Amino acid sequence: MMTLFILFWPLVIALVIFILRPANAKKIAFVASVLEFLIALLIVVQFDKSGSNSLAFNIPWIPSLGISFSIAIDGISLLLVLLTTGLVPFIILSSFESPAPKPANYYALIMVMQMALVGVFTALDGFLFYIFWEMALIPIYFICLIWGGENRAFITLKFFIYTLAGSLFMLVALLYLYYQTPGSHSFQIDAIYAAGRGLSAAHQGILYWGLFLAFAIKMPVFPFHTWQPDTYTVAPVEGTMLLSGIMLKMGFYGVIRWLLPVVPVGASSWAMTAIILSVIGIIYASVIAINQKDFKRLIAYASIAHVGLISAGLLTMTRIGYQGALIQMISHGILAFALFYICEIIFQRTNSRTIASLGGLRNNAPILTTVFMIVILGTIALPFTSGFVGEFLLLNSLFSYNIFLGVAGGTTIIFGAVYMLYAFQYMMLGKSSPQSSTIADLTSHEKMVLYPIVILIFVIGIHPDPLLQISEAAVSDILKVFSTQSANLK
Amino acid sequence: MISFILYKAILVVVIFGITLFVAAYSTYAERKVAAFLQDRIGPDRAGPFGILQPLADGLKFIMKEEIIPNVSNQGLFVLGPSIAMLTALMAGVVIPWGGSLTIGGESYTLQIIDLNVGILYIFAVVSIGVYGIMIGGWASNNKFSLLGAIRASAQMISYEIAMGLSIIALVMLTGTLSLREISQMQAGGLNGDWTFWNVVYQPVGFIIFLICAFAECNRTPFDLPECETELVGGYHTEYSSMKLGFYLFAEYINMFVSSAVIATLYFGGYNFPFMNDLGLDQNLITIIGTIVLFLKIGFFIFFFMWIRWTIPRFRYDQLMNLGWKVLIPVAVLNIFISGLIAVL
Amino acid sequence: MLTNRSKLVVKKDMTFWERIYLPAILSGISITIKHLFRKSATVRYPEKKREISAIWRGQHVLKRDENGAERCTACGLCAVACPAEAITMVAAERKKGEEALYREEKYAASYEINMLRCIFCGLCEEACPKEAIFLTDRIVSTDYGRGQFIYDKSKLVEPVDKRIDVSKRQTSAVLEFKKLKYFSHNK
Amino acid sequence: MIPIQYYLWLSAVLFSIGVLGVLYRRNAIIILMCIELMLNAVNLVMVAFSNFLNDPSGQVFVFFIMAVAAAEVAVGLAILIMTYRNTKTTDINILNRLKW
Amino acid sequence: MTLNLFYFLSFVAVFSALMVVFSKNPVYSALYLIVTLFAIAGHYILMKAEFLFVVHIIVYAGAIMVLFLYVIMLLNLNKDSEPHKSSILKFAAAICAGLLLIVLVGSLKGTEILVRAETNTAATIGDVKSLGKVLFTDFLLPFEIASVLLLAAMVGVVMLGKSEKEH
Amino acid sequence: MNALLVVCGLGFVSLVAEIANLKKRLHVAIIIGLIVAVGLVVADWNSEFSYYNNMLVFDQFSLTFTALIIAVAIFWFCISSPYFVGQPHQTDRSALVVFTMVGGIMMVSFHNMAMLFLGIEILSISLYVLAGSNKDSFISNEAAFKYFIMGSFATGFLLMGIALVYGATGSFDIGKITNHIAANASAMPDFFYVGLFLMLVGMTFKISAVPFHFWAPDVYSGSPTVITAFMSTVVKIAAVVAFYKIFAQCFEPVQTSIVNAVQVIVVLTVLVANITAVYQNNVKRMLAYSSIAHVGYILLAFVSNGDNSEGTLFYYLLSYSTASLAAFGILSVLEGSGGSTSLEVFHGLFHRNPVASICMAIALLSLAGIPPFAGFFAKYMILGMALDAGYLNLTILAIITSLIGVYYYFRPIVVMFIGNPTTDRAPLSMAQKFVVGFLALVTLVAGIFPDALINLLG
Repeated sequence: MMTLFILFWPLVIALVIFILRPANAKKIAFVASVLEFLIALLIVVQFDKSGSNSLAFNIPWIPSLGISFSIAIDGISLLLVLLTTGLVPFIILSSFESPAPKPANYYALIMVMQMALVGVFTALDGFLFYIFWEMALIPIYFICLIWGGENRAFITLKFFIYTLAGSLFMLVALLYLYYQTPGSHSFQIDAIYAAGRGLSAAHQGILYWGLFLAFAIKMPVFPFHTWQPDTYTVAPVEGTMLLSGIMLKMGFYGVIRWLLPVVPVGASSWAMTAIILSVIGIIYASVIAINQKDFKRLIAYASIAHVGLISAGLLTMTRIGYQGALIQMISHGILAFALFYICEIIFQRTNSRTIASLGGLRNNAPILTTVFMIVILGTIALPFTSGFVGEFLLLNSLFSYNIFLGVAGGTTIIFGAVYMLYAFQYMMLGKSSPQSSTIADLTSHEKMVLYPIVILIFVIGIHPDPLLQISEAAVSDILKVFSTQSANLK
Repeated sequence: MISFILYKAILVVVIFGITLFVAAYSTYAERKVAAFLQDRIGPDRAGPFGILQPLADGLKFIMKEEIIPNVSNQGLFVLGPSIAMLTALMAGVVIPWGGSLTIGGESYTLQIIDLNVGILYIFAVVSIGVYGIMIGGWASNNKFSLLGAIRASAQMISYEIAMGLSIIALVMLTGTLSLREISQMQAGGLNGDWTFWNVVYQPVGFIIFLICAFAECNRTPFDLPECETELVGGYHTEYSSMKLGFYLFAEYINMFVSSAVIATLYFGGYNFPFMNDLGLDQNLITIIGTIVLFLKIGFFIFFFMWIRWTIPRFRYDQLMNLGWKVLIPVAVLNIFISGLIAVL
Repeated sequence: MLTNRSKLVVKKDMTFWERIYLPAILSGISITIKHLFRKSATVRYPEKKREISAIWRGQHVLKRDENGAERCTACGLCAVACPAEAITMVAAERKKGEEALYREEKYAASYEINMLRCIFCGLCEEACPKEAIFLTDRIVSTDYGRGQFIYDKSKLVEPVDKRIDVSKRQTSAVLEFKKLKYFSHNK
Repeated sequence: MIPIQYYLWLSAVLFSIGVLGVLYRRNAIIILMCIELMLNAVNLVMVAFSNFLNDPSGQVFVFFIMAVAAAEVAVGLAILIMTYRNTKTTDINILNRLKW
Repeated sequence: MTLNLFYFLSFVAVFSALMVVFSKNPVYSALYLIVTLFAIAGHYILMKAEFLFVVHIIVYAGAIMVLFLYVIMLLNLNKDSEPHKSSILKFAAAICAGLLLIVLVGSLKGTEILVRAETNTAATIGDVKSLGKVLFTDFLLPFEIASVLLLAAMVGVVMLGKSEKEH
Repeated sequence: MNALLVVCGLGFVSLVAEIANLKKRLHVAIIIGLIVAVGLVVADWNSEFSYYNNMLVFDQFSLTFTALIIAVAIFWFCISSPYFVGQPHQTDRSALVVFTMVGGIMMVSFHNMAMLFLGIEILSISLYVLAGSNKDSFISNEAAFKYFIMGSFATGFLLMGIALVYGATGSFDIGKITNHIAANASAMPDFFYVGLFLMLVGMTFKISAVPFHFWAPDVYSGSPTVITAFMSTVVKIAAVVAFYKIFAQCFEPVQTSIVNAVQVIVVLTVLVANITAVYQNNVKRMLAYSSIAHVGYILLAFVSNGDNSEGTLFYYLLSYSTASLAAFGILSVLEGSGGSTSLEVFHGLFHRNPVASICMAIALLSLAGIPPFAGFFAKYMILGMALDAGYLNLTILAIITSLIGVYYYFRPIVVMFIGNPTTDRAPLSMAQKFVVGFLALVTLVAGIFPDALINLLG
């Protein structure tokens, strides 16, 4: 029941906000999301780490087509649900200062978005997963479309079609799997797993690409990333936060839950290609990021680079890779949120995001500078920050997979340090430019958002074990599959 | 077989001749009736009482200069009156002109073909008769002709519907489409098989049919296609000599055939009262019947003329209103009531 | 109200019986059929001529006197009197030796009446001081061309050997009339 | 007795000519006539088959085709006249915009 | 005899059908179409479909074609104002129709294999009585429904044809 | 049959209303009458009737689609009152629309080629007139004319096909034809297949699938918008169902022989319609192409002909027609008296009339096949069937083209939400709002709970 509540509570709130259009929509949304987060925490507390959980809910939905409404929370889901429910209150809170026009619609859409995201992370039915996957797209599309920046019509549509295209291939792949299930077909994840694993290596390979395309576009992995920088730039900051903080993770979650266990043989045979793509993405995005003049774009490319590393680590299909990816997903979510928020703060005060036109912000905003520094350190994976744990694990797995790829992937840290510190140096230090003279330091409200984030960065960096434990059992389950499958094949 | 062909050939020729003869003398009758109704004498110079007048007219038509307008469509200009004449003559094929004569043990029916769809055949022929007018009017390349042609086509089509509907009621009564059978159903004498003429059962149908027949023949008061006060001569404005003669002739033949059809459908055809009670020879009865039929036809031809000199011409909108808003509804009502009575 | 048969137009709605028109048509055809049995009004013309009135005004004649001389003196009064302006004439002086031909010293060298214009009103006859022009009971005959209807003297002057009697038109009333003082020149 | 395939061939030819006319001409009213030609070819096939199969339903079907053809023509010509009334021109070029 | 008649009628039908398509003047087209219709009517007689023959003439020749001529005359469409169609299109049209013809005729090649349903009693099916029977028993519903069709057409034509000025 | 009679009766009532001076109440009367008709259909539910020697057979299939047609028509009537009330020829228009429905009901319930033919013609002839009912507008005239010419041309093909099939099978009765084919499947003469092909051509015209679609965009954009709405919903349902009945039920034994042809049609339809739609700036025209494209997807269902193809057909048509009706309904209101249906009328609609814009967005999203709306589910089922039948290429093509579809469906959405309002007029009446909202709701609910609808024809 808790799962159901976590899934539908945001929707209820969204409907209430949308229909009643209360004046203080943001407060209602905030309180509701905090409540949601508390429930999620409650689940964490009660969570049975051994794997068998009572958080499943399963009723038939469209019995004639073997589709059921089947949701459950296991370790992996829980991490992501936690991330989602945790970030949304922050996102809402961060928007308090600069309210969007028509706030009711805005917050309703955010709540619907949250519902869809939770749905994606909890669905255990292929069709349901797809529905939520697509449903997540609609609110974020409208958020970007209505409240976005310049040239938004074209860019958001590109984003929409791009991601939809990928997901439609996923749909075909799922359908194909569905028809491979025995008897009156079923979309249940177990049935899909069985169907996928029963296929020959070649078929698995094809399916692998069908599914991977959707996830790769969402993450995004090179060369499917072209929508991402534009969209991140044009979207309103809350939209960007949602996109980079949570929505990206849908792709990883898909890989973890709906790709690798489904077609393990295909995955292992194509893993090299996919990892190479990811690594190329890392280097490519980093190089571009160095040349970026717009700070928001820089963060966007940085995000591609980080994501590349996560995906490369995941695709090694090792325990360390999995765990690293999970930790890094959480960490990246927090860090990306923080980065974009700081970017927005600077933008609102100086009306500029161009690195070159800023400088010397440190003089007028010391606290901001400090927080920014900590966040950047987290991003470039300094030890004792959250970024370090994830990247370390990921690089570890990558090195063990292939030493050259490991080296190439490792450049992400070097490059990251280059462009981040470079940007930091220009914007915060250096000579004060006329535009940056208008800067003021963090308000109490902004502090309320950023301080917990800073604390989180350190907490996860120093003591990530509880998080790893949550997902431990679920990850082992999946890894078991890999070993048996590869054993079978050999 | 030979005798059959011979008999049919003779019959065709005879009926053809009679038709032309009647039509020719209809022109004479038209003028005479007009004269009498207007307290005049009418033509009386050619022959005694002017009975050679049709010959004189024919001669005149033939002798006149044949003018085909330069801008006209020459082929169609000639085709128009030909079609008019042809279709007019074709209608007489299915009309039963009398009973059957028995000569030398062989029975000869006084009818060219007894089609089982006789009424429809007449209908078909009448309906294609309008092409003569349309083609001629159009080919003349004259606006009056064209107007006449357009009027004719609209008028013919409009009134055909009411005509058809009025006949449907009759066919519901008779149960056959063959004209001979319809005639025979109206036969009878005193000895138990007494039947009235159809007009008794279908008075409304008869009136509608009659009015439509007037319209189909372009007779006054429905002579809008050729009304001289508006359209000079309507569709035959440009015509002269025998081609004009063909048009006029066709009109009189149509009148004759219409009268014959009316007589056959509603007035017993070649039957006459008490025909079976007189105890006469069958051949004699047949001959008398034929004469009676022609008397009936003569009466209706006279009636056509009578009406012509009584009722003024309709206006075009009145014509259409009458056709669509009066005759068709009444005809439908007539069908309905006939059906009701038949069922009861 | 020129005639006693005119009716006032009454625009009232027609009754049902009037609207179906059939009774009216029936009465119409009954009227026409009655005419069928009436005596025809036609006169078979060339064989049988219609009675004409005594003072019928037909084709003109230019009278000669008892000696056969033309009476007309080309005074032009007839032309003046003519409302239709149908009469034209050219006067000429009588030469020696023409006394037997023309009664007066002046005579009409040409005298034309356009019969297409003439309305046979008889004013020329009344105007004539010499009793030279009279209208007769003859009928102007048909012809083929318009030119033929301009009658000149060859058609108008009465032949010497075939005098035209106009006495019928000289009824007592006319004669009395002509005795009026106004017409004293006739004496 | 005429073999049935003769009739079918004839109808095929007539039908094709009708199709040709529809595609070949641009004059709307001639196109309409060519459609009538097509329908007549169909009628011929129907009657031929009906005769051949000794089954009157084919001929009955022809009645319906005729009724429909009459209705269609009436509607079509009404549309033509309406267009004419709207454009106030006798020129058939108004239908130029019909692209096919 | 019948076969010759068939050939004659067919020739007339096909020839005038071609003339319908290729006549420059709409009036000629209409007149040729009438000729075609009569030829087809002749075929009906050959096939002993008398009733259909008469109805065909009444409906097509008597009503439909008169309407055509009426409209051609009313709109004065006799001028050859037909827009020029590119010869490529015309060629394409001819190709299309030709292909259709080939397909149709080709498919009819195997017609000989059809066996006649019964012995030749076809003479009776074309007469009024048997047709009427079928029409009012088997096909009663379509017959009734056809009235809806005609009503709809009538309403539509009146609606389109009526001049709005009266309102 | 009862429903058919009621609908027929409504047509006559409409005509009588002109005489009896009941014009003002006519519109409401028709809606009530249609509701009664739906009630009658529901009363016959799950039973099978055949009428007049199997001329019409009302089985579950026919009843379901009859109900769908009438139900969609009810909503259509609710939206379209400005087209009728107070307009010239109000009664004629109502009567014609109702007669169109008579034709449509016949097309979903026929059991004899004669009924099919008459149904198609009743529907078409009324529609020709309705397409031109905007008598003063030249494009309306042109639409009527083009529709008429192409419609009757198609009828010619259809009839030739029927004639040849009749010759080969000796009957017009669907059941007898099927039996005859099944019994002599290998011995059918060649011309039977030609007849089949000609019927296919004729029906393809009627459902406006490529390559016989070219009339549709002009006709759809030329006709009065509400009539376009009617054409793309009620009429489309009838035509598609008739297509299905002929080729999937009547010619079931030889279905394989036409599947290849239909595959080509599917490929062409989805490609051409979707790509052309991208270039349209007129929303009405865009929706016209979209309706062609949807026919392509429906034909894909016919091609794959899975276990539940009837249910899929029903569900697809339901989802398509509700969304389409909502979209056209809003468009017709926005068009107003200006008559413009270009993209501009949608500019900033969200700020002028949020309800309309959200309903429009839902409708377009559903048409684009975005979950969780019904359109997605419909498309999903069709893709599933196609995949199941092994048409992987067609499925991929369908997916790519529906992505193209997303592009053009989103153009109105984009301008609705970000454009600046050109006028502040968005005069949706209360009833229209209600109906459009209801349709959007149906789209949503049918998308979330499709099971009951699919199993209506299980």
